[in-house]
Amino acid sequence: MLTLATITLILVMLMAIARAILGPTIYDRILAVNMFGTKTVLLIAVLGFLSGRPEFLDIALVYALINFISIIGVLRFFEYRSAASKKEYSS
Amino acid sequence: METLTYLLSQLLLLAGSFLIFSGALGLLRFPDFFTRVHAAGVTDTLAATFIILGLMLIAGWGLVQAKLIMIFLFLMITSPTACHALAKSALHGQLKPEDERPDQDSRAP
Amino acid sequence: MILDYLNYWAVAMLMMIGLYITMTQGNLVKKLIGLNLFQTSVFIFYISVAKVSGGTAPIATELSDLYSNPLPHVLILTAIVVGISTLALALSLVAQIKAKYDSIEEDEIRQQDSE
Amino acid sequence: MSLFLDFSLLLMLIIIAFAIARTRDLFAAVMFSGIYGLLSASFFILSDAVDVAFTEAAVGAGIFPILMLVVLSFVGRYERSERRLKPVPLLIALGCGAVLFVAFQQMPAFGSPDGPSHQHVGPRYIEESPSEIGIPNMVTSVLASYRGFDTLGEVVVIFTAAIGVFALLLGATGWSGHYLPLKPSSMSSHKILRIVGKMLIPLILLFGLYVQFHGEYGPGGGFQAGVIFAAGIILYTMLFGMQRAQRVIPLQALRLLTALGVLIYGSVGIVSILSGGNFLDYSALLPDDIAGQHVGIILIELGVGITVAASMTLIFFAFTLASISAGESDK
Repeated sequence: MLTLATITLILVMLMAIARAILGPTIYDRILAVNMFGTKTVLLIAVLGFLSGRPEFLDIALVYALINFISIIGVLRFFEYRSAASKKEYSS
Repeated sequence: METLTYLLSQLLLLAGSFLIFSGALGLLRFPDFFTRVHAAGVTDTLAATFIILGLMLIAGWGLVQAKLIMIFLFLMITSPTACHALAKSALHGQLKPEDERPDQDSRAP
Repeated sequence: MILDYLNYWAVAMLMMIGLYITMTQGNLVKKLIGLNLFQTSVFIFYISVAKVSGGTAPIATELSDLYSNPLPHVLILTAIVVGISTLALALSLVAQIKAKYDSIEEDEIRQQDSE
Repeated sequence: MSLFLDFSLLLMLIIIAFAIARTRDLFAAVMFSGIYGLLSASFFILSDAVDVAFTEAAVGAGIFPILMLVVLSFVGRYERSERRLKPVPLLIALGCGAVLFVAFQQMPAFGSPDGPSHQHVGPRYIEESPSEIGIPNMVTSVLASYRGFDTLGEVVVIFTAAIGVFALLLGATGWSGHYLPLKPSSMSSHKILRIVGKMLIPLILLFGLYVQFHGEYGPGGGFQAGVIFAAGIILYTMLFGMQRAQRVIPLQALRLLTALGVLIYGSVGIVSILSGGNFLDYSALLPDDIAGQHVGIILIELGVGITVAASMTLIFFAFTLASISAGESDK
């Protein structure tokens, strides 16, 4: 069942990449990146059990944390940018 | 007892895999951003819960389980928050739900 | 056997893409992103070299006595942090260029220089 | 199974690389690089490089996109250049690729244990480090003890880069050193985010400390902890604005801390000379060799952690301040 979970996760990561590339809006890309991040966290956790050394779960924790921070960063600077320089691109 | 735990963990992993897959299908196939965020956000949280619970049952008592609980709590807090913030900033940006009619405006506070 | 060299071929592909982006794109930020691709392909190469099949992560354990080579890991570990620092330096140069030329496109900067 | 994982991760890396090459939206390119960072970190885990994966996840998927986004916020989001295939660079790239393809045929197969890189010092590190250094994580013992001199050089490079960024962004523009007023950021409308952030930031900093001091026994160490710590402070800055962040950690303190880490590292070396050993020979620090190694490694990892955390925060602050002043000069 761990194998099945791994294969599903890989498949889902591919689908998230497809959404990130297809877009069409920037929010879709951000959503895909966020989903990709969560799936990577799960993949790392499952991989730890699959390879028999589950003590490396610290890394999955870092992934979860960094994923959150980068989503905040994207929102922060995307909103800041679109509020500050809308004139530059809409004209 | 051991067989029961094992079976339960396999079941949880299976359910988690199914939910993950359905969420990704929604992300890929749904027509506009807000339906996609719904598909991804809802399944993300529950699927992560199932998978991590399944792994916890496999791991048994110990440091590994404690770390899994940490990851679980972290995902439970951050994943809905990130989805909420994303949907909110999309709504406040130029994006509007695709077939939003005035009579079914559901985003009143 | 193709599968034996899978990683190295992927490294070559990534390196080519990174090199191409760095050479052709006029936008300085895009050039830096390409450079980052290139850099990561080198990281992947080193880590692939360090892998010993059947080995495990180089943290002592009773379960196994075959470990992957820790030396390339150390080199890449420090290289990643140094890479981001130098990238930050490059980005600050880009910021200064933007302030002076009001553009980060290579040809516009050249044009302003020749005037 | 591991072959399948290897293949799919590499395939995804290549797809993402193509997507980066094709897009003209720099914002999307940065998003793709975030995915790229996560993917390459997963690949590193698969290839047993857990410490590297730790660093790559924090740097490639965290710090790198955020720095890029700050820069994009004042250089603009779209590329202007046209997108057509240019034959000469393409030929050069393909030529380089061809040379690599040929060269790779001479390499030992992936994962073969008799490759040249496994013949020299590598096996010695693996065999001797548990008894000589006495800590389980071989990467930490090679990083901090066997190749301590190397690592000192890397830390100095990071220190220099931080000074360079600081001088380039804030030195030349006549930045006066007092708080720059930041208009209420758009984050102030995200109440839930701010509350969750308030809950998470102590956890992140605590986790950074855990990684710092657990580095001898598991994946972790100064580099990783420094980056995580900086990420926590960056999160705080993004949620609560530059002004409040500077009240927590003033730029002056960051500048001192950046130098302090290098200083700690260097002085451990000097002290070990004074105690009768070589430069960075920690065995001389204490009568017991292994205890001396432990003390030395903990101290220099602390130095590395302080420098990396302070440099990354300093770099982020410098970019944010520059983007604020760039935004003000527009009006």
